[in-house]
Amino acid sequence: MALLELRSVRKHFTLGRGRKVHAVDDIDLEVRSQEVLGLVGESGSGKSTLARVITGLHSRDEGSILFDGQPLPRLYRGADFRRLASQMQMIFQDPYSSLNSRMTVSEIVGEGLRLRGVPLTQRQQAAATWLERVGLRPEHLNRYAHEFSGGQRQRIGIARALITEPRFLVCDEPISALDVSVQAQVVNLLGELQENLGLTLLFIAHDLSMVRYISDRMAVMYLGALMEVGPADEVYFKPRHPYTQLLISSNPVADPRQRGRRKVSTGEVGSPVNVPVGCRFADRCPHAMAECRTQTPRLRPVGADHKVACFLY
Amino acid sequence: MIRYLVRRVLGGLVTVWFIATATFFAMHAVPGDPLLNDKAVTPEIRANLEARYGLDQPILTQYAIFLGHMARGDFGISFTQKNRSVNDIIREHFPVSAALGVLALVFAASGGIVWGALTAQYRNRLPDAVIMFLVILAISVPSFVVAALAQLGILYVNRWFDASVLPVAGWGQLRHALVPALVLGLGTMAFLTRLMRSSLLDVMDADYIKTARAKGVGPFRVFWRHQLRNAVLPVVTVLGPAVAGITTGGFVVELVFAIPGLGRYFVQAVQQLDYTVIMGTTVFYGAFLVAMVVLIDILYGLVDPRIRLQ
Amino acid sequence: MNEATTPMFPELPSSAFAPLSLPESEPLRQQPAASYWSDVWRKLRTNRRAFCSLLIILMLLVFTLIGPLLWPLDPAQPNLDLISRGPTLGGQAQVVDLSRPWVVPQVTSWPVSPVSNAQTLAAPVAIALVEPATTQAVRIQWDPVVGAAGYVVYRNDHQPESNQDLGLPLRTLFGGNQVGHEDRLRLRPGTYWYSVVATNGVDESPVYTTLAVDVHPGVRLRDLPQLGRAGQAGDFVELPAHPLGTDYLGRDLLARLMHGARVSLFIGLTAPLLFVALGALYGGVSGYIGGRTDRVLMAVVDFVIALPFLLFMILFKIAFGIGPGESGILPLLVALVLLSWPGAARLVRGQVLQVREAGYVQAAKLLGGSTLYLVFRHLLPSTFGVLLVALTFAVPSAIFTEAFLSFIGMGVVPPTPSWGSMCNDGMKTMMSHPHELIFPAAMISVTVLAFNLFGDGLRDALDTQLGEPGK
Amino acid sequence: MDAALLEVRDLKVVFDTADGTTHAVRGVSLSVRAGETLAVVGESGCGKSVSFQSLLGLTPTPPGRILDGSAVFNGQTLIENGTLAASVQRGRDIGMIFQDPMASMNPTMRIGDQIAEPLRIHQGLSRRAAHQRAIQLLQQVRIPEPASRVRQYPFEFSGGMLQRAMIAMALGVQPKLLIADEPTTALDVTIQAQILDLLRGMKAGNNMAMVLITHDLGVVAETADRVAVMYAGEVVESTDVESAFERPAHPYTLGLRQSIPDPGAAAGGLTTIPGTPPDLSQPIAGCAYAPRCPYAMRVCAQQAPPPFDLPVDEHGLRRWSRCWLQHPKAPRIKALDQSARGVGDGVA
Repeated sequence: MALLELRSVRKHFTLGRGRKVHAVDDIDLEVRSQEVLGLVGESGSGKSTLARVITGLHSRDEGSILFDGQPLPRLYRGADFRRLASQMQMIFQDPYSSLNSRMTVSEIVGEGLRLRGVPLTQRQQAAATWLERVGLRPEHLNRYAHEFSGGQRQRIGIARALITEPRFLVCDEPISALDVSVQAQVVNLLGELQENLGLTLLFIAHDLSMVRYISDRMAVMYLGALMEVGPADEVYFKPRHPYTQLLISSNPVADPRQRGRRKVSTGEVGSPVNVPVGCRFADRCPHAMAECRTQTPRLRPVGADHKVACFLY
Repeated sequence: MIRYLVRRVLGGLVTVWFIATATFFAMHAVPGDPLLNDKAVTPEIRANLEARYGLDQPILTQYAIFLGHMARGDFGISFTQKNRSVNDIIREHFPVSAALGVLALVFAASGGIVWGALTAQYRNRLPDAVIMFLVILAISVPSFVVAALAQLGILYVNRWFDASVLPVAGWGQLRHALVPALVLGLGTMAFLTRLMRSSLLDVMDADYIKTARAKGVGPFRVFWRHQLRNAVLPVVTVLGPAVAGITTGGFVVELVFAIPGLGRYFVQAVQQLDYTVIMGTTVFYGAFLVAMVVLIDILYGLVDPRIRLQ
Repeated sequence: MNEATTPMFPELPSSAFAPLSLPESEPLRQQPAASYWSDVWRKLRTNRRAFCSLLIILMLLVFTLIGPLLWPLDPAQPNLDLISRGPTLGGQAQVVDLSRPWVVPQVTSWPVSPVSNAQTLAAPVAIALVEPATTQAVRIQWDPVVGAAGYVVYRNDHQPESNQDLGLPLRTLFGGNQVGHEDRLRLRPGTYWYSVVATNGVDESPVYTTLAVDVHPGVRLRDLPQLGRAGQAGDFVELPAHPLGTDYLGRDLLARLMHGARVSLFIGLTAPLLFVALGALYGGVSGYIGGRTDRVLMAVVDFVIALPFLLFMILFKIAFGIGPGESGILPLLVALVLLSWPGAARLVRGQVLQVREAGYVQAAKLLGGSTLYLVFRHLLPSTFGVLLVALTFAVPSAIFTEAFLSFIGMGVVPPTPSWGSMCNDGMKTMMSHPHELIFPAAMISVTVLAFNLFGDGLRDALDTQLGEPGK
Repeated sequence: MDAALLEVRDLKVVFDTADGTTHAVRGVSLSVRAGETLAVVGESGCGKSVSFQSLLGLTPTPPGRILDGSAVFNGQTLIENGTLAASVQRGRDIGMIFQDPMASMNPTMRIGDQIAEPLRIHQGLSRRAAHQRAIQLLQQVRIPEPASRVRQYPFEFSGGMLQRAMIAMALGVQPKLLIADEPTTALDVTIQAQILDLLRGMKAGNNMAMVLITHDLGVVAETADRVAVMYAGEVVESTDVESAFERPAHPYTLGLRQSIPDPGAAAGGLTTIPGTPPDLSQPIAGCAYAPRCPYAMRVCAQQAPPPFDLPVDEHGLRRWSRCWLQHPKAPRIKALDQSARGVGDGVA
């Protein structure tokens, strides 16, 4: 059952002089209850914009979003944020700018409760509990954010997001800024919490193997459009869309015996400014056909629960 | 680039209009009739002015007339000097101020770059500390004090050598201008030194400096080809405010050193409440400064390829 | 291959290979648990220059607020006896009654038979003080010289070495029977050498007589009430000290500096507070709303910044007008605020635009924080640092502006003292009495220097604070 | 096997900061042979970049300072007793490229001039010849329309193209060694593959050795011949690339390996390394990794482990590990003896 449903969601940014960034273009996507949906794409693919449109930090230009069957407003007002605070939350990429360095950990983690009028002692108690749940210690409550390492900060961010007990958590590249060994800590923590709390996760990253590892299903974006969505293992091991194939074969595999297996593309990642009609990937696609340059492919099912936006199928 | 040019020039014109308007309404807020003050206004001048500025007309008409005159570059006739037009006054005295200002700017810019480069090279060592302390000192001592002290200094030097090494005051030859220009440029020099230092320090830590050194580019060439040009760019952007600082700083220096520049004349006009001269000079200076800022913006665009080519 | 090698395994007891229990939790990177501001304060305190500057600023405030209580001299009280005096520490002065005019001693019985050749005239003898010499008057007389048609009285500040070195000719007395002189010309405490030369009416005698006179401070009887003293002629009274000397009207410089500090610091602190607050509000609103509103609001800022600052300060000062008896402080303040707010507005707008996108603000928004909450809990506190720095740098520039305007006579109206107007006064006597310029100029410089250094330190402290650990 | 091209012994670099001295590099020893690719792996702050930048005298001094150590390149002394040799001529025999191509190119200088600079310095080419050569080089790194591209400025290039231009710049003088400091970290994965491919091709064409500094094990597996694993300013394991993945001899190498998802296996747990790296401004007793090591022994907390030799690799090259577990008296750890997860039997 879909917890979140996106229908033809579009978000463009105007740069002036008639230039437009097609950050998110006609995205249809559903996130099912208690699943982890991984969202991958290169820079400029609009993953983060999509996350912000879903959480209401950006208004959307067109399309509708249903959360638990209820439509979400196009432009959020204060009351909408308040209402949805216990429904969906977000974890941010930069572990440094995502915590206010003037606040103690207790204030940061307890902020969500404070905004709902929970009294101080209860807030602190809850914050202490949550700190322990994310692997920090209650003694850290009165410390300031700058005393923590990147991984520890991300844990604090997770505690802050989960203290309102949301059902849906958007993780916007939560591990990109972290070291390898710490990435695993955070991913494990998220996976554990997801399972124990029955959370639904939208997990955004550009590290394909990590996304495959944590996700149930996986969606691939390129220049603002959705290219492929399907079960994570299927997308990873049997990619259908030429772009997904390129992405996955470009991904270096940590196994020296599989060296040289990669396909190397030519060409550059396109620009999301004023994208031409037709398939956005047509310029780089080895299988591009005439219709790819005139018509925009829609997502079409290619297997059980697997959809691709490509004329090859 | 042409787009950029046109936008800059248009923006500058609008700003000049804004300055003229602000000047007009500020002077209209002066309590009482400007022509009825105790300064001697001869009947001819009075008639002349009333005709010129239509002082009996409603304020908006006056404003329109004023703008029309300003647009034609006609600033009216002085209240205190019979039959002398403000244009004449500007024509006679501004070149003096400009010469002094240019010299001061040359001192300030060259000094700022040299001292800034020195402090950056010796970062956190003794020469840096000494120069930076002097810089803060130079920023902290009012220009009229520096001017007065410089004058005293010249006096003592002349007395010491028992000859007129440098003139204490006056105008006419280059030697008259040297010390006043130095004094005038001092604050700006200190400001530019600071800026140059921080800008160079930023650039020194930049990755492309590492790249250049890794390529085997020698230290001298690294400094000239890679550091200096990039470090000077942000300094160019503040030359506009620097020109403004030097222009208004000129008032004091001209006063102290008895230099017949427009600044000194303006201060006199202010003290005598010579309204037309005040208005005319203000608009003139405003337009001049805006022109300078626009010019420097354009210059910056020429120096920085990122702007030139977009 | 000669990388570091282990020729032999180190000998170790087997107990060394027992498992080690891991620490229960990881340690934090930094030890001190300091709040943001206490950390800034710690950094500031260890910056010696900034800390000294802070002390100087505090001392200046004490000087301004408490000084006049401890130094009760009236800054507006002129004393024509003490025009442009250098620093003195006061001391004893003798009361002199100058109400009776001094009559030059005349010798009526002396036979007058002028000598034609001045060379033959003798030097006067019995040259003596008539009364104790004070700075109010030195009265001397001498015995007449036979054949003299008159006398010339000279004064010098050293023992004359020849008749070419007699010093300042004070007076030529015509009439051989006038044998005295009263000197009231700019007397200072110290020793003077008075020389008297006889003359035949045309030429002076080559010989002279010199009297060394120790001049002591004197005070006129009629001035006593003004000084708050009482006494008779000949009494000794305690004079007020002028540790920084007096100005061209004989007013006490220290008292004027203290009262001038009130004006300068009042303008220097109030104006920045007002315009930084105004600018912060404007820039904050502009940055938070964003979009078209922001563009329009910022265009206004651009225009105001384009106004030539000092010219418009002058213009506004004229426009506001100053009524009789007003000090001109308020118009100065208003003009300063009107022209200076855009800098702070730009600064705060930039900061707000930046912080608005920071993760913690977005997170607070998602947690249901209202606009007011976001602004007061997150945005404003984050701009506080840059505002504080802007404020410390605005103070010296406001002090400068006041000084500049007062210097060109467009600032505070006399007799209200301000450091700038005092400098202006001091300029006039700079060549002869530099102390009148140097003291107020030094006050301005020290104040501005202190604020500048403090601002630098504060900025450094905030910068390193904002820099993240491990980077 | 021929002798080492670059031999670094016991290199120590410190940074003097207001809060004390940070020992960024605490004794790095490694060697690079002609023609091989050595991957230097480690997490941020482990000193991998600092080590190589200080070899070339690129560490800002102050605050950086070489404390001790020596380095010999191709028979020529780079560092002796902690002093940078004055005769070091950079850029000719050792080229270097950096992580962020946008920041590593001079923004106000034309691409062509920047590529021509080392050619003119080291090969004495004339302006015109250097310009022609720059065009050729751009062509070699597969930049389209090189003749017009040489006249452009860095901001007109994309990140991937700039990194190519950087490679052209570094390789134009045909160095014997290229130090690539995280050359693909700032790039998208498809571009990353192109750049690695290009590097591989250029390296083979020029018979050049390469040091690849990275934190990405995937990149290591793709490119490296040998691996030096760094932790807290030290090389903790030096081995061939297959052994690094299949038979790690240091718990940290194993930990890193287990921190990334296994591409072959179905969803299993990631084994994480608890904790965070030590603060290098504080003195470290014993093994720096001990507080995070699941196999730590008493000796680990007391005494820093010396390098223990391991069986040579299939090319007869030396392997070693700084871990007390390699001591004959130490207990055998199953996970280390036979890597926890089989590698090689993964994806078909």
